[in-house]
Amino acid sequence: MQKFINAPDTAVPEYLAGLAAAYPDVVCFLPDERIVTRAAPKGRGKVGLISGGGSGCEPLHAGYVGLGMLDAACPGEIFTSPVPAQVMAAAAAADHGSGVVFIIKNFGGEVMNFGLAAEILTRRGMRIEKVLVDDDASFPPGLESRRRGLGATVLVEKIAGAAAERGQTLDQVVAVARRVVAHSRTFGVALSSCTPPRLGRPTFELPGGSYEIGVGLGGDRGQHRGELPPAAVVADVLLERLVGELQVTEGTRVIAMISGLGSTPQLELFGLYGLVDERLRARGALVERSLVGNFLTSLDSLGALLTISVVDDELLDLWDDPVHTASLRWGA
Amino acid sequence: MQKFINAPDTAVPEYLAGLAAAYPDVVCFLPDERIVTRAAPKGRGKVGLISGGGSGCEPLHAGYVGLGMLDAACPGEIFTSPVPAQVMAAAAAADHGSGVVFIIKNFGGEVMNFGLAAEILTRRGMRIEKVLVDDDASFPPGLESRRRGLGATVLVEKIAGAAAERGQTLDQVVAVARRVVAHSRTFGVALSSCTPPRLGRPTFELPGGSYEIGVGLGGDRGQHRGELPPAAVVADVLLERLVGELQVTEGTRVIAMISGLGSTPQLELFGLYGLVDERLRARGALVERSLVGNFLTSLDSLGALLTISVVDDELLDLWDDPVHTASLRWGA
Amino acid sequence: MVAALSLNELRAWLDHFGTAVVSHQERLDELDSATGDGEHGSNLVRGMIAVREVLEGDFPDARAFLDAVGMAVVNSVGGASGALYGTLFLRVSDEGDGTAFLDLAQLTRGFASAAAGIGELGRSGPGDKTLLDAISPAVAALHAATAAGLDLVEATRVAALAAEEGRDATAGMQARVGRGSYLGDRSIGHVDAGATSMAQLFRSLHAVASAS
Amino acid sequence: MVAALSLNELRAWLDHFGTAVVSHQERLDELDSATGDGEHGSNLVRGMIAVREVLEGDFPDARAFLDAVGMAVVNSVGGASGALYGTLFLRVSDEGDGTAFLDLAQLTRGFASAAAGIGELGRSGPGDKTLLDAISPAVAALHAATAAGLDLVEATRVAALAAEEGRDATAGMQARVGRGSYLGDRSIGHVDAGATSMAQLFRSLHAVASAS
Ligand SMILES: Nc1ncnc2c1ncn2[C@@H]1O[C@H](COP(=O)(O)OP(=O)(O)O)[C@@H](O)[C@H]1O
Ligand SMILES: Nc1ncnc2c1ncn2[C@@H]1O[C@H](COP(=O)(O)OP(=O)(O)O)[C@@H](O)[C@H]1O
Ligand SMILES: [Mg+2]
Ligand SMILES: [Mg+2]
Ligand SMILES: [Mg+2]
Ligand SMILES: [Mg+2]
Repeated sequence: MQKFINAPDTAVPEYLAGLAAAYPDVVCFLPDERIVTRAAPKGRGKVGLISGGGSGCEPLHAGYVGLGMLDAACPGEIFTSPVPAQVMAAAAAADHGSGVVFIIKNFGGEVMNFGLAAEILTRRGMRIEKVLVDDDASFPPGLESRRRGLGATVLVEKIAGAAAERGQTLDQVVAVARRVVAHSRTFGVALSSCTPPRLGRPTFELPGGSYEIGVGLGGDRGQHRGELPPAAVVADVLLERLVGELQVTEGTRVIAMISGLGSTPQLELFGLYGLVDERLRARGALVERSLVGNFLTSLDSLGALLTISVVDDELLDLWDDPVHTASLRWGA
Repeated sequence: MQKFINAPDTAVPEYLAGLAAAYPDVVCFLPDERIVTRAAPKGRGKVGLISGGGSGCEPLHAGYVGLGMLDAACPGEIFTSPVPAQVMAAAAAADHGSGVVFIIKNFGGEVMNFGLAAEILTRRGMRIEKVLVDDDASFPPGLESRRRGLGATVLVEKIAGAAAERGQTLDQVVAVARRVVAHSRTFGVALSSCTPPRLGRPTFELPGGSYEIGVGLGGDRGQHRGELPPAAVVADVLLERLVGELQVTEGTRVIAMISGLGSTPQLELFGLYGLVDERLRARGALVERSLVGNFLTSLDSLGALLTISVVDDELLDLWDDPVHTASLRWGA
Repeated sequence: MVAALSLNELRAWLDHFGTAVVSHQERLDELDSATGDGEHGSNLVRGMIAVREVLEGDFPDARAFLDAVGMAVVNSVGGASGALYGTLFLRVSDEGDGTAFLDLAQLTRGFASAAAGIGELGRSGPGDKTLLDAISPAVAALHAATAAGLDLVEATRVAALAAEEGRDATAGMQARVGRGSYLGDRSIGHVDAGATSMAQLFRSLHAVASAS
Repeated sequence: MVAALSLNELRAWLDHFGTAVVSHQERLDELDSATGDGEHGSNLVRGMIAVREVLEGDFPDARAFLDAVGMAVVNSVGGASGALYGTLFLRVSDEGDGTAFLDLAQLTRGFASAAAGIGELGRSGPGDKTLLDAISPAVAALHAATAAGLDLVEATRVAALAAEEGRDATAGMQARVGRGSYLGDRSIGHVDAGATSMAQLFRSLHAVASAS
């Protein structure tokens, strides 16, 4: 197996230790609790924000802990959601007396484990609100319950993080987070699966020249498989559902994000972005901000997720607020 | 071939167009000259900085054009250095009347093509200084001429870029750039080759369980091949030459950078960083700053380059100056 | 004719299951990789290592023991199966309040409550191609066995068989919840990983009951 | 007996070379991938497309024509070979000042100057496993042919053969410059890509000389 690891069992804690060593002014790693917290936590009064999920999707979520985004993250084993004890430890670290928002991607394991933790903590008197992210547009209306939480997670963490940093209340932070979820959609394609360290081989085989359409994270297959077309057609495929569901037309203001799935060269990601941008502008959309890079991934999977989020002045203003995390930084 | 491209011939210009579309406030792409320039060029008096090299090594160099780093970049075809006409166009865009620094990685093609351009422009009266980056520690003293320009390039562009932004003179900028080169070394290993779009297959085959030791960019093989050991041993291999040549001992202050070669998951890069950091500290070194991510790559190669640079107050201060490019941003 | 499983036999049950999970880890990962993310076996192994520690402890009653097992599973496995298997043991534990054993009636009620709890937490039902498709028929078999007056050994035998039939039947199903549901009809043709481990849980129960 | 190559024959030379490069692109890429980065053929094809445009133009003398070819190569190929092949044509062009042809003496001087220019720019010498190992023996053969009083057709024949022998000999060499030098002794056993294209340049020269 072609990997820089010591052993499958130690890969996640060693990653987290390395993250904290590389960005000591940004994050701390608490090995016993298996959580990542801010190196300079905010004082009393700030609404707390936490998120977590299977590891292997880096920089989700530990890479987004810091000023203007998350207060703490609870990373699970590779592609396995965290356990309630971790979620509870992260919530405790994030609680500054004004309540904690759980940003939960709509994967069964996450919903259940964060749900169990929320139930226990609420009984103990902590104010917790759950924000479910389900921006996956690969399931049509009617199958909403299967929509995974994908790229919108990054946008929600950034925008709700800014609102919390400004001192907004729990209800306000939750409201803005839900607004981002409601107005965001993601569609993904993959050119390969990935190799989880324990499995030691790709989770599935994809014949050369074909691609998986409608993928999520974790080396999932897509809903169907097609012959890999030129990038221009891939851009059409990525956009089709998004512009339809979000009703992107003349004058619609959007943030556009392309995230590679871990192994996609930047050359290709930016090439794809250029084609997407061209098409959005051709529809009259106003692309206000954009991000291209590895923002949520599946280990060494080749592929890309396109996220479109419809925004207004308030959301853009929150977007532009300073952020200082390991993986997203501006204005600070 | 599993790639998001329209055609091998259009991959580079489409990447550059996408980069400019994604970061319109940072860079412009001039398709006829095939160069990337700052969207907000600095006014008269600033020393200009340019660099360029084969594409496929993104974010080198177009991703480092912007405030506090390069004034312009001239990207060649994939793994092929730019042609003199591109270099000359980039130099013209970067020239604000105080001379232009060419940051040249020690690859034959780059040295020759930048050299030809410098000769022509110097004859025409432009003040040009060439800074050769040859930080590759995989060749022992005696074979210095073969040392490739690797990770130090990013550090030189950042630190010399800050000096130029502060208004330092050509001589000062060149001196600080050469100082960074002299005190930086890089060592790289690869777990796979990469697939250039035109070739359509990996440049070489590497049997599972083995790795190339002492690699550069461009899908080069290393100097030898070994059995892939656990990450802790890889960390030792990466560090061995660097700490020796740079004489890293008790109290040595360093910047440490680990760059993936394009396809390496962040989980592994940070894991590797943690092991490197531990070893540096065990030697008594003071790791003042660090970077972990994809800073110079070889398309979809699995691998990592470790760069260590010995620094002092002046260099750190320049390092911390604001930078705003597509791929490196802080303080702005 | 054995009437109930003592606390030590319940320990033996989890020990047997743990050994089976460890030896089938790769197979479970393989099954999970066909329709999911390839780590169901690894997840359960992590859980069983945590449970092994619990097996060393002393407990006042079956409830405390199974509650500890449930919490160990919940806080070590993660993923969907961690919450669901944890729920299973917590629900079964309710039947052991103040008793040092579980008889057929208690086990039947416990597993029925567990199946209900799994369905609630997972928002899933029979036919969704999950571990519910193994536990549900096992519960039905336990009810039928009780009605027919079978003893614990026989009852757990038919329960294990029913769970295994349910497991095999998942091959023909299209996943409607969990990671398999992302595949559309491409999930058909693969046996569900969670149903496979769940069938093993009943097979282990029967093995321990027979040996007692 | 043909005494010199006219401007049209020089055009035919580059046309012949261009066609050969296009048809051997994959082979040259393959050779380059054994010790380098696998794009020497693609690089030269890009150059030959640029040169094709030059072939359409009118030029006052051989110098202007070959100068234009050199600049087209320099500004389209990139990499090491772009600068080196460009240098070759620029150096040969020096011999065509004010003349509409190049005779054997001019070609011999031109290629000798080219080999020297390549060595200077590339800081390389014979035996370094580069295109120099094809052009250097070709230059030596041209000198010997001149001394022996051979005509242009025969002289280019022995030059092409010498270049091909030089090309084949690179297989046994360890690269000391260029990307191949990163491999240490692992570069031994592979024919150099640049030497292969360079041998073709002389083979094309002979083909055009014979046909004239
Ligand atoms: N919502 C659900 N209801 C019931 N069982 C489920 C549900 N989601 C998943 N499962 C079961 O869990 C198994 C997968 O477990 P595991 O691989 O450990 O977790 P994850 O799916 O989070 O990776 C599936 O094979 C299925 O039997
Ligand atoms: N320093 C040098 N001197 C002479 N020839 C060289 C030198 N470096 C490279 N070459 C020649 O160039 C060829 C490679 O050309 P090409 O692949 O187009 O450029 P690059 O090596 O920059 O990728 C080599 O096979 C070799 O013959
Ligand atoms: Mg999982
Ligand atoms: Mg090259
Ligand atoms: Mg799974
Ligand atoms: Mg080459």
